Amino acid sequence: MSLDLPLILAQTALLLLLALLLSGLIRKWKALLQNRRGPPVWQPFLDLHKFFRKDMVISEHASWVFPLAPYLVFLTSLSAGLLVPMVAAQAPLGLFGGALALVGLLALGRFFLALGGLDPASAFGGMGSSREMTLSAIAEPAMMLAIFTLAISAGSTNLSQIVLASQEPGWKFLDPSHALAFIAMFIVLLAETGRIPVDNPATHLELTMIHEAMLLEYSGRYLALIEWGASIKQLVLMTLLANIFFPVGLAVKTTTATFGLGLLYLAGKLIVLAGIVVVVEMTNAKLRLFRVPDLLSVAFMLAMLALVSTFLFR
Amino acid sequence: MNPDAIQSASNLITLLASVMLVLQLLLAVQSMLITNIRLFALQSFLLAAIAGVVGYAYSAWHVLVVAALTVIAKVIFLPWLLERQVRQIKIEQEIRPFLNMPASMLICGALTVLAYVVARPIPSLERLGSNTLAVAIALVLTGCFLMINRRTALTQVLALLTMENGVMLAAIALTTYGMPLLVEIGIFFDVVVAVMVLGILVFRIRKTFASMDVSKLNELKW
Amino acid sequence: MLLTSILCLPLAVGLACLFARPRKVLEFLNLLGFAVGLGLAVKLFKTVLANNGAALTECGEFLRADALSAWMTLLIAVVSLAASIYAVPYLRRDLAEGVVSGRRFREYYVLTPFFAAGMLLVVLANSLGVMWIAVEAVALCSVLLVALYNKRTSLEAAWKYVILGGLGLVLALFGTIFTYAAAIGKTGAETMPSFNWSHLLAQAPQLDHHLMTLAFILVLVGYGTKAGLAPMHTWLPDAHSEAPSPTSAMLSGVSLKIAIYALLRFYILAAACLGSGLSRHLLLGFGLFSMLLAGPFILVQKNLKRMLAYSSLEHVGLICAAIGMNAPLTVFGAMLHMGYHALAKPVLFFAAGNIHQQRHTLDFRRLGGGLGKTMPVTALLLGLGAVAVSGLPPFGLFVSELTVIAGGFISHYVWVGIVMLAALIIVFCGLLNKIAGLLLGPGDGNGGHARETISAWSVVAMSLPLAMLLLFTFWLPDSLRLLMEQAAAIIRGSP
Amino acid sequence: MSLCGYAAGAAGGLLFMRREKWAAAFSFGAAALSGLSGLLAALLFLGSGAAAPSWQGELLPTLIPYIKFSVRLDGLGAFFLMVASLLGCAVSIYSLDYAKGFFGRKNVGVFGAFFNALLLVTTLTFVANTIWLFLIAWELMALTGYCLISFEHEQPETRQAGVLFFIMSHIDTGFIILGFLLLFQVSGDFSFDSLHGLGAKMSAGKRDAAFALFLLGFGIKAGIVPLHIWLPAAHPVAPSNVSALMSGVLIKTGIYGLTLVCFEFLGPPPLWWGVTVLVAGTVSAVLGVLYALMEHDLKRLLAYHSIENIGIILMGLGASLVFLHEGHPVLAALSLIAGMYHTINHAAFKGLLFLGAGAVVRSTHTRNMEEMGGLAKRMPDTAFYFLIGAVAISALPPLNGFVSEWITYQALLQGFGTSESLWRLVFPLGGAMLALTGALAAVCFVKAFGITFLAQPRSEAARNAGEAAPSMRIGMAVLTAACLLLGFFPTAFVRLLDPLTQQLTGRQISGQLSVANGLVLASLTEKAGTVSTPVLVLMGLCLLPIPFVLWLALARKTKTRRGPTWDCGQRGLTPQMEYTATGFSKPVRMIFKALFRPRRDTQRDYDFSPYFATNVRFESHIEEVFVQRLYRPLRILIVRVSRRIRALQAGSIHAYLLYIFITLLLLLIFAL
Repeated sequence: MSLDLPLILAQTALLLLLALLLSGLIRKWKALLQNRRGPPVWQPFLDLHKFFRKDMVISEHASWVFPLAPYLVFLTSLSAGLLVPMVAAQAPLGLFGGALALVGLLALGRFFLALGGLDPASAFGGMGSSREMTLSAIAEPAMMLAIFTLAISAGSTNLSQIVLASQEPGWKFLDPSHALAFIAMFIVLLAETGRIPVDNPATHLELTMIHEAMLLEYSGRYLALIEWGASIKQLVLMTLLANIFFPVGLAVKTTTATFGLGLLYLAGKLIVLAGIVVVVEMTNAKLRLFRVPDLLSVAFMLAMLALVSTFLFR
Repeated sequence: MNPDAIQSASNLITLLASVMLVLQLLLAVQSMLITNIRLFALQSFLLAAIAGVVGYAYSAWHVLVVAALTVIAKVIFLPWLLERQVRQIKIEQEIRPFLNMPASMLICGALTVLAYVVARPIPSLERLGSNTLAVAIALVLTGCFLMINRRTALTQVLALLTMENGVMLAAIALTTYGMPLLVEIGIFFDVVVAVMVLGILVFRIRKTFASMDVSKLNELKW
Repeated sequence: MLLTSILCLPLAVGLACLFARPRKVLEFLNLLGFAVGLGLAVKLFKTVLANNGAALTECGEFLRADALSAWMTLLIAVVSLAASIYAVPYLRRDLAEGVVSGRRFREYYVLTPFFAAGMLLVVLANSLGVMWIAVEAVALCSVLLVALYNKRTSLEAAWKYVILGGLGLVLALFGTIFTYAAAIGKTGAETMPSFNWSHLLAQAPQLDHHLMTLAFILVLVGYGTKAGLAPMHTWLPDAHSEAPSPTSAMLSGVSLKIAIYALLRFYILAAACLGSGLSRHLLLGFGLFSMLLAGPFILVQKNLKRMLAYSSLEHVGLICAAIGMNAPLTVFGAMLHMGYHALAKPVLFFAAGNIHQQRHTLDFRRLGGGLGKTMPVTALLLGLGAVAVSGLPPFGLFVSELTVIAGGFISHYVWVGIVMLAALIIVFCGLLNKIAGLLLGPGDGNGGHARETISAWSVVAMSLPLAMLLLFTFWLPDSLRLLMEQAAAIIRGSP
Repeated sequence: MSLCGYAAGAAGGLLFMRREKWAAAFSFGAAALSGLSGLLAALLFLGSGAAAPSWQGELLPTLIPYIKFSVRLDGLGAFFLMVASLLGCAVSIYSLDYAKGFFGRKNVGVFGAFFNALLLVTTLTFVANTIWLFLIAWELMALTGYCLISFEHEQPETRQAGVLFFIMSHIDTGFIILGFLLLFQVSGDFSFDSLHGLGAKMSAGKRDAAFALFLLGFGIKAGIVPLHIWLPAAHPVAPSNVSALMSGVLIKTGIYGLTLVCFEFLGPPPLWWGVTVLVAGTVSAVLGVLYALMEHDLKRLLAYHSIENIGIILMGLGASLVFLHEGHPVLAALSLIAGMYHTINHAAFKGLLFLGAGAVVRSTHTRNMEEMGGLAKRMPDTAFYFLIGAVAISALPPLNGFVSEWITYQALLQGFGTSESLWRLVFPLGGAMLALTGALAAVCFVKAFGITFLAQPRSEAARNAGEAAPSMRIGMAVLTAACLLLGFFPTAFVRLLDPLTQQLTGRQISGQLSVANGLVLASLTEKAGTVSTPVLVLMGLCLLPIPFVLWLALARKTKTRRGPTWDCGQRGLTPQMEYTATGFSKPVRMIFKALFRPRRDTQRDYDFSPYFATNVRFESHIEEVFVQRLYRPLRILIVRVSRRIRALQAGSIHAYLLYIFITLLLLLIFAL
């Protein structure tokens, strides 16, 4: 096992910063497509800074679970990020957990966030966590299956191994099963990051909101941590999507050149992906809550199909 | 002992046995209690007579004892007992049986036939008159039918006794010399006691249920 | 001299009771008599074991005791002792409440010894004729005992009992005579053949086959009626539920088995004469039918004692079917089962007796629940007894039942084993459901009945058999085991 | 060893029946000690890594020649003994104070006696070496279990549940007896030694029959859907320490038996066995968790989760059987490890959860979650333990549930490649369902914990609830520690399983499962997938400074104040406004409407228009489809038939005479 510290630190930093940039970027583009000028790309940084400096109001009904949630959300998504190969094909901590650990960590964060939503005894929080958990209960397996599809082809559940396997000859890009898995994964991405057909991050219209409803009682630095964690999670998922389905340009051997190249590739892929997300958000309307499961079960079915197909046509 | 004596003896026995059967059939259709009892007494007497014939023909004295016992117990004592009962409870008329006369006749006939079918293949036992065994079986079967068909407690006792007659007939007819005396006596003793016990029960039932109709005894079920 | 004394002891007790005045003396005589009887029975089975296998005869082969009869004697002795212990408080209380008159009180104490004596004669008599007489005597005594209470229902029960039993007995006598005749048919007309079972067995192969078949059928139906094999069992629940509890215990604990014993004697003859095919399968069929029939009645039963009676029906069926399978393991299991059942069933009837005296009903709906609260001791013993008879460990019936079924499996009666198991499970469901409903639940639910007043006598009478059952489940003396094995051997016709 | 301890405990319990304090102290103390000794014995055995069974011995003097009471301890038995003892020990400690709740009402001595007896016979089941001893222990287990369930028999609900349990377990005993007798028929001997590898000697049909019988029998005990109905009925009504014991140990005996017969006795398994078990497991897992979601009775919810976890365990077993058939002993060992690991995990966290639930129920006097809430403040320790259990059972890293399910996933994924038949489809489908199950379990426990412990109390009882008594907390703490250890040191624990896999599959693979000298858990090869829960925890801790640094940097001057929750400008929030458990699971209910078929009835009283109701009453019931479609009709049928048959005995003596007569005639006609 090789723990090279600089790589870890680098990726941590990358996650922390790139995440905010990415969400800023998406927000900006949406604004542009809506013929608004929109906030600057670095707006998230400013928001975070502001939140950190604000006083906090904690509900009098809240118990010791309430303050736990923000830290867990933040830490889980951050450490999940360290399991994902971003620039280098070998994720810094890839040895210590593969796809399952990644999904598990994200689920852990969600678990506590949902509890945090229930804690302040407000109906909104309960509503939010109920919906969030229900939707993720279908989204999460779909994501797992999508990853499994690749895991089988690569013969490993470790993301780095998947990427490395894809470098070897005889790996076919996007054979049918992978394509199916990709679509499923993309739908999951929309759901998990609370994008439009599923949820609308921009609104606080009580009856439609899902993710935001849980955060209603959070303020100050807690809110900051949660928001940050959420955007890191978004980054992680998009990176995952980008890198394991299009594993080009990741640095296999560790030289600055390859790293630079990898960084560029990553940026490119993320930008494209963000573009797609924005387009989807702009062109679709938000679904009714009880139609969302249909969408997600479509994803689930696609993923299962993908899995079965890898397995039949081999 | 001379064979023709035996021959005539066996003829005699056959005759008497068939008369017993006829009496049984009469019992099956007769509905006056007293008459029933008398019929039974007569039947038992015939049984005793058969026993006597056997005992005489084969000079088997203890069979004569059996005959004597039969006369005492079944021809005199039990009928007297039962008639006393009837007088006490003042019911002469049999309660309407389940099956009417022709039907019961028919069934009795069928049972007799069955008895013959069952009895035929038995070899080497007809020393004492042909088809005595068949008659015995027929007596038992028809007696059983009588029990099922009649409603009066007394008649059921009577039917039981006629069955017992059949058994004794078989005992005498099949087994050259009847059974060991001890057993015979024991059986007689038991039968008498049984009838007395039955009498007690009939009396108590009569007292508590104010009726002799045993088909009214149906509180205990399931 | 031993056999004679075993026989005469209860007779003497009975006669003594006939003339003894004070009630205490009656009770004492009974207790003493049966206690000594138990001692003698133990002595008998020791002696039988001592002259290994060879039967023990007295009075010129009039009395004969082999392993089988010794085993039965033991059962009779134990159960009647337990019954007589229990009878003391039971009848006292009945007398106090005026349920029975003083005359009936005496009647009970006179008849019970005769009852026992009759059963002993059945198992000890060598001549089949005498055996029949004894069975009849047993029937007559027990009829009067059943009718002891002289209520409508008890009279009805007694009447059904005596009429059905009488029919059965006449048929049995018929069969007996046929057996005798079968013997004559071969042994030449001129000599008076002996009516003794041992002789008949000796010359079994030469007996007239046709007559033997006829005889066995008649005896099967006849003694089958007394043993309560379905569909001749119909008198059984009535008689058992209406008799005074000690009598019910003796009826279901031993007298059924006595009838089975009588049946077995003929079964052995028939098997020896005809080859065991027909007789075995008849026994097996009737046994299974009884087991299956018992289930539904227990499932929807309303009356505690009737339920117990049906469970006896089921156990009788099990024993017969086990013997019918005729494998060493099954027959041994049947012997075992006889013993265990004889120990377990009385406890239940005693408990039922307590409940009846406390609450004057045995109807489950009227009893309601919560007996665990209102009469704890009885409830506890009743529960234990129920556990025992429904064939659960740690009580022996589990062992015997499993032995029988296992024996069935290795002797290729797999389907029989399955049917038995199914029947047992059904019965278990019924028993559990009813008994649980009876014992558990809030005690106050049924109109605040007074806590039971239970006398030491009945506690002893109930806990003693259970203790023995438990003891003999986990530690079976070799001597007893040998006895049972020999009995099994006799039944299987290979002594 | 621990046997006598339990015996002593039982005896002591009865001994001190009158003085309840001593009774409780003595019996449960004894139970705890003997549990401890059992744990040590098992650990010693497994630690020694011996594959050969140790200390065979006679328990009692033999009574009848063919009945022997011999016992032995082998890998499998030792493992389950460890599970039982671990839980038994913890629960006994818990009970020391829990039993105080019965003082004055109930006879604690009897309770303790039965409690010990149950542990005793369960232990016996695991070490029994003859069919007789096994069956007797098995049946006694049902008996004592029944007595414990119906301990609080005042409520009719409890009585019915007890009866149901007893009947079901008697039926399963019946199946098991038949199965064993089929084996006995071939072996002709009652000792387990003679049954080893018997499958080779048996005809295929007989083997399959035996397997089917065992699956049914042990399936009922383990609570496989649809044989599970006794489980959600019995667990809630039993005293909570008993429920913990039941779902931790009692239903595991079913797993033990199934493993024993499938791997040891019935020899090389055909394909369909493994597939059947795997499918049964999958179905149980999914349906279990779905029904659990619909519950708002805390203990019923946990009971349904037992069904789910049994399903997951069975998936491991089934996969292992398939691999054995395909001839991949190493993979078989892997999936066996998955199953066994989950077994002990389930014992740990489900026991913990039931104990927690017990503490809650004890202090709120209700099992209905809708009347709880706000308990995290009132009983913080219990809340913490329960939270740990909830995280563990939801298979979230870094706790033990995650580890065992991780291994299960790995086994299934690697299974994809092995077989060529179409049956291999069960692996991906199984994996998918497992994923779904895990996610739904997380939902369910957010609900369970959130509604029970968080927000405002929903009832007066919950408002006045107090922390659990010390020994109860200690008991829970023990299990919490077990969850954490099992989660953090998987490679160490897997080593303990070597004797077991050696015995059942002939392979020891703990070496292949640990890389980086035990820090990282690998699935056979490092390439195939690795995870390391300890490092994940460390990672979290190392990253923790980041928020704190930022906090110190930016937010040092900020103040934190408590304020009311935002109530949309109304006059304060009342508990009625909180989200209810039913409401929480509403979305899931709507998604799976087809399965649940909820029965609703609404009644609204109104003055002039239905839209201005003065008073609305809404009820929604969900009844299990199996009860509805299978069991109730069956019951009704049986009763009806019995009533029909009962008519045979209608009291007419003539009819009775007729029966005899007809029997006689028939016999005469046919036999002659």
